[in-house]
Amino acid sequence: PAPQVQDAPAAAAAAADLGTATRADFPILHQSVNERPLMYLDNAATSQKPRQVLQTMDEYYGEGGYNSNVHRGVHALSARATAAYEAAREKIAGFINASSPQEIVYTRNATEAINLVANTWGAAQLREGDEVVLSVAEHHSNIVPWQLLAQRRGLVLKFAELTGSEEVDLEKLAALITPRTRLVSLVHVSNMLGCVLPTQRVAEMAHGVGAKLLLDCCQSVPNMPVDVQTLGADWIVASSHKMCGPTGIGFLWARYSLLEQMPPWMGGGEMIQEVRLEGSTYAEPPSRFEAGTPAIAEAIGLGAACDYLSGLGMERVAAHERELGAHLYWQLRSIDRVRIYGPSPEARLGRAALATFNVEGIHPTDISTILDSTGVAVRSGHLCTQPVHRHLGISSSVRASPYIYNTKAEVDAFVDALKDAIQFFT
Amino acid sequence: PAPQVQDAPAAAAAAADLGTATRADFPILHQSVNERPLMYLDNAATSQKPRQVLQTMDEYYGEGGYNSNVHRGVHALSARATAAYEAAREKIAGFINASSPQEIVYTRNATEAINLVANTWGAAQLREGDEVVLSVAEHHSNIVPWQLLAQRRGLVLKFAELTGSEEVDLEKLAALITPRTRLVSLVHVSNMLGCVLPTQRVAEMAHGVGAKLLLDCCQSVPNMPVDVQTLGADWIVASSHKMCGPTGIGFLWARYSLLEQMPPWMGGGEMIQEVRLEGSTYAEPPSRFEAGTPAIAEAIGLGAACDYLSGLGMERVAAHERELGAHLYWQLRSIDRVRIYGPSPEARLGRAALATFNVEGIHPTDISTILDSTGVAVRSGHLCTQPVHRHLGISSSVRASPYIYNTKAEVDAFVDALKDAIQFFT
Amino acid sequence: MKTLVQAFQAVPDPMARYKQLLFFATKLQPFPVEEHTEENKVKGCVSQVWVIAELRDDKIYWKADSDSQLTKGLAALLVQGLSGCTPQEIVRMPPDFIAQLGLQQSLTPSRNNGFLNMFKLMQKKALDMYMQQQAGSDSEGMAASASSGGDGAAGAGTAEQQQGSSNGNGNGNNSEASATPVADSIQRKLREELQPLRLEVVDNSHQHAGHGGYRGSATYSGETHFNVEVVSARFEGLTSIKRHRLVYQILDDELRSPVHALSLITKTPAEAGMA
Amino acid sequence: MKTLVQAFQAVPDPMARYKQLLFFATKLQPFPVEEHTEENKVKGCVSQVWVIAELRDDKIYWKADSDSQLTKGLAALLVQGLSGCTPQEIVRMPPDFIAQLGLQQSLTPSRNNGFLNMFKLMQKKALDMYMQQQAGSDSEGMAASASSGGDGAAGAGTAEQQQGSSNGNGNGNNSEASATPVADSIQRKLREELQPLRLEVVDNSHQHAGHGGYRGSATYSGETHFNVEVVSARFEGLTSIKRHRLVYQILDDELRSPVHALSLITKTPAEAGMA
Repeated sequence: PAPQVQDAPAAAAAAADLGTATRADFPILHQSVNERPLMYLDNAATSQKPRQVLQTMDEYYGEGGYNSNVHRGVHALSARATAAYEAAREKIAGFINASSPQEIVYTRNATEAINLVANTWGAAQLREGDEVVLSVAEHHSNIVPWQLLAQRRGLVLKFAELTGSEEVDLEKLAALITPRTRLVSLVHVSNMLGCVLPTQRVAEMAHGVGAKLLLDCCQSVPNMPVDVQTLGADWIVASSHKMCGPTGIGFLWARYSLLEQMPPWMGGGEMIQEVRLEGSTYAEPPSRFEAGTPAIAEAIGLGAACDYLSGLGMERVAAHERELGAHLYWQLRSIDRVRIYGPSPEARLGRAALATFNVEGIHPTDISTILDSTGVAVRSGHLCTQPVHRHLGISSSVRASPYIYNTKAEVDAFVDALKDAIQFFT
Repeated sequence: PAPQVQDAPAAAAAAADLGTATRADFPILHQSVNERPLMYLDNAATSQKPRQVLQTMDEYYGEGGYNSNVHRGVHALSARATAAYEAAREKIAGFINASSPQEIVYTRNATEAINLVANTWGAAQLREGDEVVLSVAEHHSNIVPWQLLAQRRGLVLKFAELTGSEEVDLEKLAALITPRTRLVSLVHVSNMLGCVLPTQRVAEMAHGVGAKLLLDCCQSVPNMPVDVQTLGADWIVASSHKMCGPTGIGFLWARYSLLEQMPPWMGGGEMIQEVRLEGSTYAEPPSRFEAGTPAIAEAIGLGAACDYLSGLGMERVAAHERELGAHLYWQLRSIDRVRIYGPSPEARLGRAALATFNVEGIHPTDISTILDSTGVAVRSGHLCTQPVHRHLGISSSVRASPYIYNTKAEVDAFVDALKDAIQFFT
Repeated sequence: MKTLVQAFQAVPDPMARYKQLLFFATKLQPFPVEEHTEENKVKGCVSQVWVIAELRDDKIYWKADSDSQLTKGLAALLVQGLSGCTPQEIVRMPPDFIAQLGLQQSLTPSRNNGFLNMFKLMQKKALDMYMQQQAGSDSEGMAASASSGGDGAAGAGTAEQQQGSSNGNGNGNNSEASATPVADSIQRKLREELQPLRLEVVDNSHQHAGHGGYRGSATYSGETHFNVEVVSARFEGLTSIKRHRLVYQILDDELRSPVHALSLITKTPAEAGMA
Repeated sequence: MKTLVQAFQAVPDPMARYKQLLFFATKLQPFPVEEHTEENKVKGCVSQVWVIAELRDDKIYWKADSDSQLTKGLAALLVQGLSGCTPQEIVRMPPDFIAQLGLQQSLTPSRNNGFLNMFKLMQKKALDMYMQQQAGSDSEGMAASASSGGDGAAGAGTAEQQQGSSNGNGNGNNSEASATPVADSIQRKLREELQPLRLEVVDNSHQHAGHGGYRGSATYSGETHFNVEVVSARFEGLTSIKRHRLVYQILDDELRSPVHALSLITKTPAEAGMA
């Protein structure tokens, strides 16, 4: 059954209801793991997919479907596939309030989107001695592409550190930004600390010296309203699989005028205007960046995921997560020997609905292994953020991250399971 | 119902049966287009997907499923997803007889795989004045990446032309290969001409001067047995969507020792060993080339497609296509004013089951438009091979390309529809 | 145009419509080979299409050609429908009639897009002619305005805005002729839908380098970038995103094609100190 | 080892098995902190694990440590099971017992892999010790063989192949001790399965630069590249691909881990002129 579409409901009521309301849409959640009901709390790594998204992809491939290569096709299936593929672009554009669908470039995932910026704008614009400012809290995908480019181009990478409350330190950030800074690239919502970046303020800092701002929105686009008209970023990137969409697709957004300045990266079909043996001319964005047969079913699936989330209402999703996240945080805080990383939910911009923590004296993977044997799926390890782990003096951690289909009751059950696990090792 | 697995059946019997036998596996084929039964003959662009592949992906995402991020996960779903993702790699390796699953690198499509080679091995190894030998028959995806690299590195690109029978001219090719040649990159089976490359002979030429050989196997891997142990290539690339698998995935194969020599390309999660602010170390292949959350469901789906095709038997598939392709060719040849490009089926290595042609005095898109209105899906345009079109003095063409589920009766019906279309404009 | 649309709609069977197109194609006047130029070529078509315009008595007469018979038929439809119109009429004509032709069911998007692109090229050519008319009739000398692209473009937006309504041609439409059809349309629609207390529409397309010059160049795109400030009671109780969505919804047509960027400031009267 | 496996298998409930692991962990001997080195560290584990070996009376005694209690328990299992074995026994031990432990159901692949990696590091250390034994007992002086990597590696494969069976230790296994366990195993299996008329297995691992030296270096990988030529009647009527598949199937274990590359020539007796 399709979820009820409500308009800006009272935050508390929405939060109480959303988990229960959406649960029926996610067939995968209704199973047992190790003879206990699955409790999926690894959503910051990947989300589950609602029936509606799976149906949309089945309708593409299956009975009465229209699987076919897109663009240039002159037959009916190709026409339908092209229309659906481009309609999905429009849905994504609408979801983040882009000015035009042509500002959405499909990529495999957010990682590829960052690499795309590094290898097009970055490779074309950045020169020896130019500075790129990041933070120690970045995901590896927002560090390694710049390290690779820095090696090629002789760039200087600078890393903003954390405040005492374990958010990105804006004062330190401001001090790192100089007239040589060409790019500031930061995580909007940290997948490890849960801290939220005041994007407009950072945009002012970056733009003040003529630098551009890229935001890694992997943990914000799925969880809160993100409006690129007010965000302040020049580029944002996000991944489908974390926002109810299929694997194998993600996107880059930039203002069209900026996309136009970016040279091509990968060569092949779709991205060309004319190919001659002596040289080729390239298509306008976004095609310029989409070489080869694209991830068609996946793009269409991501469009359906945007529809699904819009149907719920992103304000409602955010309210639900705010409530669930705060509950998770305070419950964990009440356990002896548990240390949660990142700011409290009372921080000015709040924190994401995820809690990364350690239990004194117990290895994170031991915790997650025991939790798994009771049906609870959480992540443990370095969470693809080794630098911030090192910065905090740890090598790994445990992370629980609820999403739209999780309930307060599940958070309580998780906390109980964690207490049992701690007991197990004591 | 699963197809019967037969071991090396008589070629003719197999060809007669395969289309009928497999048809039931492809739900999408059983529909009407423009009130006529769909006749899908655009398989060189993309193939349809059997029930078995769709089910495999449903089992991943849906009820009782195991959608989860791969590697490093310590919970049950992640364990299942990782096992299936790596098992699929093993299936692909088996399908092309690679020495090890670790020789398979997942990419979005064949285009990305070629760009990967250009941006890793190419960028690291090729120097100003080094020569790359291609042919005029290459797909744009095997031209533009080398043009882009040539611009960056000052390479010399050379293009082998065609023989009178419109195959890649091996003598001209041999003449282009010099001690300065570092790479020969050619299409194994042309998506426009249908000609088949004698790969071992070309490998000898390339290796004789110490050059490497990359083969674009997009039109061979789905259609005939391809064995990398005897093929002679150093790299091959292929796309899932043309071989009964989902969109959004493809692969690169190379001997492990060669993959080990290739530096990373995209940076991010999965591809690292250790990330420090000062610099990072990278994982071994294939992980080194798989940055970010991969196309998990798609990889698993491609594995299922390999199972499906292996179940049919690639010898049987090839025999079916040989028969269907020859029938298509000779039927078309019998029509007045029709000019087919590429060699005849009697060429030494035969030709692929596709026919690219023009009808004198009628624009290709007019043909395909009228065919479409009778339910026939064929491609028209430049087929992402503008150079060979220009070489042949045309700007576009029509292509019909049958696959495992097409029958001889369909080819006959297509030829009749084409005759009607020609009539329509006369 | 309307009668043409109706005639075409009357044909029920797609095959018969294609026959009709072939018939239209035969009725086209011969096209001079020397006009097979890049400038006259429609972009983004699956086949090659060329269009040229001729001005007689302030009215445009069209010629078209294509290497595809069906495309030629489509071009003939436009040639027949749009010959004898004034430049203003053509510039102001909404592309709705394309949908009404019912071609979408029988034409694939690539061909359908091609059709739209033909119409757009014709509108562009009409606009160029209108500009030349304007320049001719304008005593303050915009005579050099036929220059192709480059520096002359900056500031053109505002200059033309000012002279916009100076020369109505009595062309039967209820809106007056204008050199800034997009800006006008944005103004009109927002005024109708939002009853704004304040409305400011600024065309800053000229700030956007790399988009080609204002006239004549191949990458011509005209009015593409706007700053809009609206104060309206309709915004009360709406979040910023919802206000923006509302505006985008109203301006759906304008944003679909020519406008690249719309920078929005949306306030309630209270927020603007006007309540 | 077998009794340990059986004891572990007897525990039915995964939670109880985890308890068992914690218990094993407590029984480990203290691990010297200064041995927390890169060389002793197991790669690819979700947690940190270290292993060291000590040779007493030609038998190896192990110590292990981990920052994860469960992993430490797994390490303890190996330490207990493999202490007191000769280096040869450990090198030749197939990793099947890991599957028999029944951990797969309760351990995720990452942990399971870690377990396998622990065992592999222990095999590598055992091999190193065996090499040192060989060098010591060998009068022709391979004494300098402790050198780490580099040029000394080339040709080592053949050298050791020749001296392979010179020093059997009566270790109870039915095959003789060897410095080239992989090549031997390939030989043995192909001989058993294919009854070849000709069989040639050449280790050319040393040709593959970039794989590190033969001993002691961190990227040690030992026998990794082979050329195999087989003439067998079993190939009759099989295509080349099928012959290769057959060989790959037979050598499944060898190809799964240490062997990177296997270059195959497969002929029937007729084709080899031997029929």
